[in-house]
Amino acid sequence: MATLTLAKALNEGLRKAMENDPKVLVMGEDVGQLGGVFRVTDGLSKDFGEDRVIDTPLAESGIIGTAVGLSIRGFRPVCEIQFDGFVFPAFDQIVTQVAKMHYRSSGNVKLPITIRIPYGGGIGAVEHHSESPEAYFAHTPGLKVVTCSNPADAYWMIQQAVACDDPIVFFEPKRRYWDKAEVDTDSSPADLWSARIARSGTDATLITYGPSVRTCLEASAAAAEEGRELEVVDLRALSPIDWETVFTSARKTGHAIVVAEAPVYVSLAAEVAARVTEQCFYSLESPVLRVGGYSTPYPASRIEEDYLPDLDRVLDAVDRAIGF
Amino acid sequence: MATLTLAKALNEGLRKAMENDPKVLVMGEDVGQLGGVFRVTDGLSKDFGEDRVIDTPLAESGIIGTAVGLSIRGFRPVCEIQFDGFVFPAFDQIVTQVAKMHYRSSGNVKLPITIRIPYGGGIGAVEHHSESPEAYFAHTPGLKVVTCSNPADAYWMIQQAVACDDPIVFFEPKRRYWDKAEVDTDSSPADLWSARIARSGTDATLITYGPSVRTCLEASAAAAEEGRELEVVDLRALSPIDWETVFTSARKTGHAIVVAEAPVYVSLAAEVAARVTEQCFYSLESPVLRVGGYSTPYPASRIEEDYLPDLDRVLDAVDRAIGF
Amino acid sequence: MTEVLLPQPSEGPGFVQLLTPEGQRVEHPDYALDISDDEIKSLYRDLVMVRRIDTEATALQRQGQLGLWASLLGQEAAQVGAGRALTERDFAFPTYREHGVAYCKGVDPVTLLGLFRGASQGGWDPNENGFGLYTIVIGSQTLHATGYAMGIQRDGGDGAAMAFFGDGATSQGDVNEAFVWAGSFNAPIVFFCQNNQWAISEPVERQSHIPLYRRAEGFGFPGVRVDGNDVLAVLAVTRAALARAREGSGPSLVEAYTYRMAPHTTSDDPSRYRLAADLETWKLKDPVERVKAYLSRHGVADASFFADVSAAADELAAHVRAACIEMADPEPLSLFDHVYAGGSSLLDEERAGMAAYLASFEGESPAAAKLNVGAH
Amino acid sequence: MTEVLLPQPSEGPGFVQLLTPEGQRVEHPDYALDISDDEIKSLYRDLVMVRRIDTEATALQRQGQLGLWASLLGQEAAQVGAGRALTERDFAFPTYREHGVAYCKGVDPVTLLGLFRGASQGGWDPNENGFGLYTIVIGSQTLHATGYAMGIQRDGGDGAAMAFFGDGATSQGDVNEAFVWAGSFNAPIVFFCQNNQWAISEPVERQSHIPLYRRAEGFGFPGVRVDGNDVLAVLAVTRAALARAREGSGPSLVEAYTYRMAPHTTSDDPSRYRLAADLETWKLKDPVERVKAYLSRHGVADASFFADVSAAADELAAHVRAACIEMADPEPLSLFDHVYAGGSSLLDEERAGMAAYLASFEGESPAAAKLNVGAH
Ligand SMILES: Cc1ncc(C[n+]2csc(CCOP(=O)(O)OP(=O)(O)O)c2C)c(N)n1
Ligand SMILES: Cc1ncc(C[n+]2csc(CCOP(=O)(O)OP(=O)(O)O)c2C)c(N)n1
Ligand SMILES: [Mg+2]
Ligand SMILES: [Mg+2]
Repeated sequence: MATLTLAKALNEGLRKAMENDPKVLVMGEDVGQLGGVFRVTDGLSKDFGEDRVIDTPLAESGIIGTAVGLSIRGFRPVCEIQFDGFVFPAFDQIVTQVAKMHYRSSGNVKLPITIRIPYGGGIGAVEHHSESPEAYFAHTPGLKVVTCSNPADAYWMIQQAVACDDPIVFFEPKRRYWDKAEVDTDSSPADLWSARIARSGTDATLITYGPSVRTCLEASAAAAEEGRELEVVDLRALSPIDWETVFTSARKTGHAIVVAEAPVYVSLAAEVAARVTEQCFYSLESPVLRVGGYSTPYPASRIEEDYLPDLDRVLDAVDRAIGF
Repeated sequence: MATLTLAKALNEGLRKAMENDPKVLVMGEDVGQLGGVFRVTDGLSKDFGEDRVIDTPLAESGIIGTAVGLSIRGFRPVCEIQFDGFVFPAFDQIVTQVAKMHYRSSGNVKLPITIRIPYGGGIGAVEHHSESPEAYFAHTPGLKVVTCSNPADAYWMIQQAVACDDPIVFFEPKRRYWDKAEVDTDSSPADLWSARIARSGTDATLITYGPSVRTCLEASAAAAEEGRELEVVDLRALSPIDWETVFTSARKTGHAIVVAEAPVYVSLAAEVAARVTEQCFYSLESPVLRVGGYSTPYPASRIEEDYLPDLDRVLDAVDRAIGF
Repeated sequence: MTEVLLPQPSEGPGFVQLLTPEGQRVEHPDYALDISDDEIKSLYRDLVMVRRIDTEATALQRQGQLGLWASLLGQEAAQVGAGRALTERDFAFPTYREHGVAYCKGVDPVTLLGLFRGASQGGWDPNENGFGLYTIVIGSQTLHATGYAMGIQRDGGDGAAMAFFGDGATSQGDVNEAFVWAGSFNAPIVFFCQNNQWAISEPVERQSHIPLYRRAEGFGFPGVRVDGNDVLAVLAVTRAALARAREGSGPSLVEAYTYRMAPHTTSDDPSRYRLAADLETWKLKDPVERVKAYLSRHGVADASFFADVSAAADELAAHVRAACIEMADPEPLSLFDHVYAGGSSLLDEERAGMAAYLASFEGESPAAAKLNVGAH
Repeated sequence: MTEVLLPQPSEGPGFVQLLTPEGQRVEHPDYALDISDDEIKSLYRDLVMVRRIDTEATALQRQGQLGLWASLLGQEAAQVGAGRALTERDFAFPTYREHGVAYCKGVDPVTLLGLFRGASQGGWDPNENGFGLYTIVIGSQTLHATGYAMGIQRDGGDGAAMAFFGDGATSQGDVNEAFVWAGSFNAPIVFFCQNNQWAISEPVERQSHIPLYRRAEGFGFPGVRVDGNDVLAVLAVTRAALARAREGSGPSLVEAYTYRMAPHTTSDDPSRYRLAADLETWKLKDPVERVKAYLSRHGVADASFFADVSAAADELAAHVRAACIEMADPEPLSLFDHVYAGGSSLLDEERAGMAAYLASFEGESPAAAKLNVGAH
């Protein structure tokens, strides 16, 4: 047992992954001596050398494109994209190459690439540093998408992602990098593809992931003070989703609210709402509501808290659902 | 009145747009002397010259990036992306620059860029030539997204898009390029942002767009033979959507099915399903169903018809909805 | 408007040629090629075989057996020269037109045809022959090749990677990023650009006003322009570049100066954008004919040799034709195969749904099939 | 592993310098600069003003008034030299660090601070001063600049575009595509690369083993390396490049060889990746000090001149500070402003929803505010 921040838990998990398999490489901008701008790769260069922890030229398409070639040669690259807003120069390689090569090759080529992306807002940053682009990747067949919300999951999920033979986009909730928790490094981890009941409740279900899990836990704590028991489902895997856990909860409470930072329009939250409705039609007492970002570019940081889903907006939605 | 193919209607519409405004430019790969691989820009180079119809170097990020600069200088570029699968090298410029510059500049910079993308499958093509990437763009605030389904809309909508001061991604249903219809070039067009009731009906609503409109019309013709009246809503605008038309129809019939070629997971169809459910909760007699592509990369062309929504899959969904 | 399109000089200092269009051997100070007549005969054989595959595929496309074909006509020497320079240790990353390289690497042409027929997306195992999957998104494979080369550096392998791409591709960001990376990591890679003068309808002058091989200088490694219709010159130059890469001296760029004698693909109509006369000029530089001229003139090969090669080519063509026509369409449910190495609950659900749906027709064919709706 | 990182020689043939670090005027055969002492004084003034703005902004960040600041310390000469070479007809496309160029172009520094404070995303009107919006996605603006230059060609304007970018940016696909396009269309553009030796923690050798100015050759236009800490040399070289562009002779690349004396941004900790000793070396080449040395040594300026400049700088700093601190936060509902020129029904709906939601609190503050949840 150790008390770790989420960032440190990722760091420890990566270290374990590199120890376990000499084919694991870490690559990206500033991941070497600097240890990454969030220090998630801190110390790895020193311990595993520059051949396994590669400071790359400043070109995201290059990072992902060369990772494809390294994979064909038998390596397992873990690519860091420095911030969510900088994944787009690599989007072509991710969507047309990484996502399709296993299919294109009839299964002959495996691309065990992990693409780490710190994402989400709330850190007072400038433009392009607070995006939530998960929908783009979840909509892309051939990719898998996961996100952690707490140090223990961070520690285990990054190792599971690196060990997975499919390409995985691994979203890290950057505003939670400094959240601390006990991590039991000896336990055995939950299935990477399972959702987690982060809090049990009976009155309504909050379906959420990544940075919004804490927001939802805080909202449910506040709701509990007023006698309302909210269940919080932390999806963890965004593609594919562990639907059974989601449906079971939604059927139990009869009310579902999806909470995420991304603009709700054509989002992952839309998928959750659509599917929960389809599969739980007769159990729902109210339509699935969504609390998320607005359909605007991510705003200047001095108003970002108005943009992001917070405790009040979540509780407001709960009120609307239950009062429907 | 003239009988035009959809491709020719676009060509005529572009010609009109260029005649009306000397600042309108057409740019892309092979749009000049060749007239584009689908001949949508046929003859424009000859008539408007190489300065206004620009054969560009082979680089999509370059096409969109320079279009941004041309716009700042006061031009209205119409960019052709040769095929749906080749828009991704330009994705960064579209998502981080085109979509955000008006916002970033507090409204000082207008980017009246039209990005034309032939999209969708069913033409027996090789990889990357049959994609339906509209969800990526619809999810991106700052962009507007439209698609035509027939020659008359093609003729008018392209002119409206070019005249619009916001950046618009204009999807062209390539398998319908050769569909012919009468186009009244003297009439006045419908609002670009309005959906269209392509067929009236009472038993269920098919919500669709682009290449799938014809599929849905064929399905509803078949259904009519069996005494079932399906209403077909052609969305036309995908971002923003004309919700009132959609809701009115869904409330009237009580059953809604969304039909589109893109993989349904985290798609535009998900948004339609989520929102129709939210807004028409008590009017729906069955959950909104979706008929679309599967969560696989677009397959080899010899099985693409199994992948694409067709008349039978649409009717099967109608049966499931009404029989729910 | 001040835009200018300057013609690129085809020859000039550094243009490497070892066999003239007339079939005359010439020397080049930097690229001596010690080659036996038997070897030249075997190169000739490859050139003929490759051209024959191409002709057959074009015919198959016309007959509706292929959805599309991208002909290599005119580029045989560039591809056979590079393909034969590659050894088993080396790995080739092709575009969609490298049928000649595939042949030299031992890939059954029928496999390639599967893609153009629409029966697969490629599907071969790149590691079987050191020949990557066909890549249609222009330029992507150059980064894959660079990464592969970085992998060779890291696992102590002694081969090299070779990235194929066209003149048009040199404008893509990815190709230039590959140059940056290869230079930065001093990776064992050869960039092999077939400058066939055209990117669909656009002449190479739209991409660059100066010869393409010169692009390399600015990235810190050497570039060379070789007569791409001269199989000996391409072989010599590419061998040297591969040797350089393997010995740790880093990347290089080979520009094979050639001409696309066919349409871009079978869907293209070059009469809209180029003069038939140009084609005539290039016919005089035909890559196959000049080797034949050399072999004949020097009495190295006689009529029976040429007849044998021709017969072998016909035999291969017949095999290709028969195998192509027999190629079964994939099963509908195979849609779901190989999306992931580790499967996916979402796909399992979709597959089950489709299976149930298909089963519901039980013998009677769906209405869409009856109406032939949606099939174009 | 064969990877090598070669140090790049800072000087060498073609390195343009007109004022030594000691403040000595020197001549260069290609770049004669006919400049009056008054002009040099005014350049000095700009250098001091720009440095002072930077110092003030760094202080404001430390005091929590800005969320972030990207210092230009050490790059004043590169920016003032280029900024002063630009005329009103010319249009500059900056990164996020061109505060000195902004100053020369007449942009109020307070506007820039709005972005770093988090009160806006920039928000100025690029057409007001011919100064584009700050661009954070590395390299994007180089394509915008190229397109703008193509626009000048098409509307008969007589200005030029200038694209600013860093050494790290040279690895991005977009920057290389901009080179391709500028070459292809012979566009009136100057690519101005400030090689400050670092891209955050990565030395320039990670991007290229050869000097960056040489990249241009391979794209068919000239490149030149200039002492980026020498305001006179930068002015002369950039003026020449702009003149070339305006007269229709096409693009060029200027590499201003300089050094980032501050951390990458206020969030950075350079002690993790570079030696303090390097900083000392570069302090000896300080861009402001050498002009002061020249002015003093030649008796061009006396103590009162320096005192005046210093006082003016303090005054500007005071203005910047006061205006920054007073800058109001945007209204929550302004979130929805300026997403589209033509509005959107979706946004109208969302705005109305948010307005109703905010109204529901009616004076009492939401729980989130009370708990201070989510504010970091
Ligand atoms: C990213 C991308 N954009 C556009 C296309 C469409 N396209 C296919 S081939 C081609 C021209 C390629 O020219 P070149 O690189 O010279 O290769 P060649 O076909 O001459 O062998 C284009 C534009 C594509 N395949 N990928
Ligand atoms: C596409 C993209 N990737 C990554 C980043 C993060 N980032 C910001 S500045 C920077 C280094 C830039 O170096 P350089 O181009 O030399 O400019 P400098 O900061 O030295 O002025 C990086 C990697 C970014 N802004 N954009
Ligand atoms: Mg070509
Ligand atoms: Mg730098």
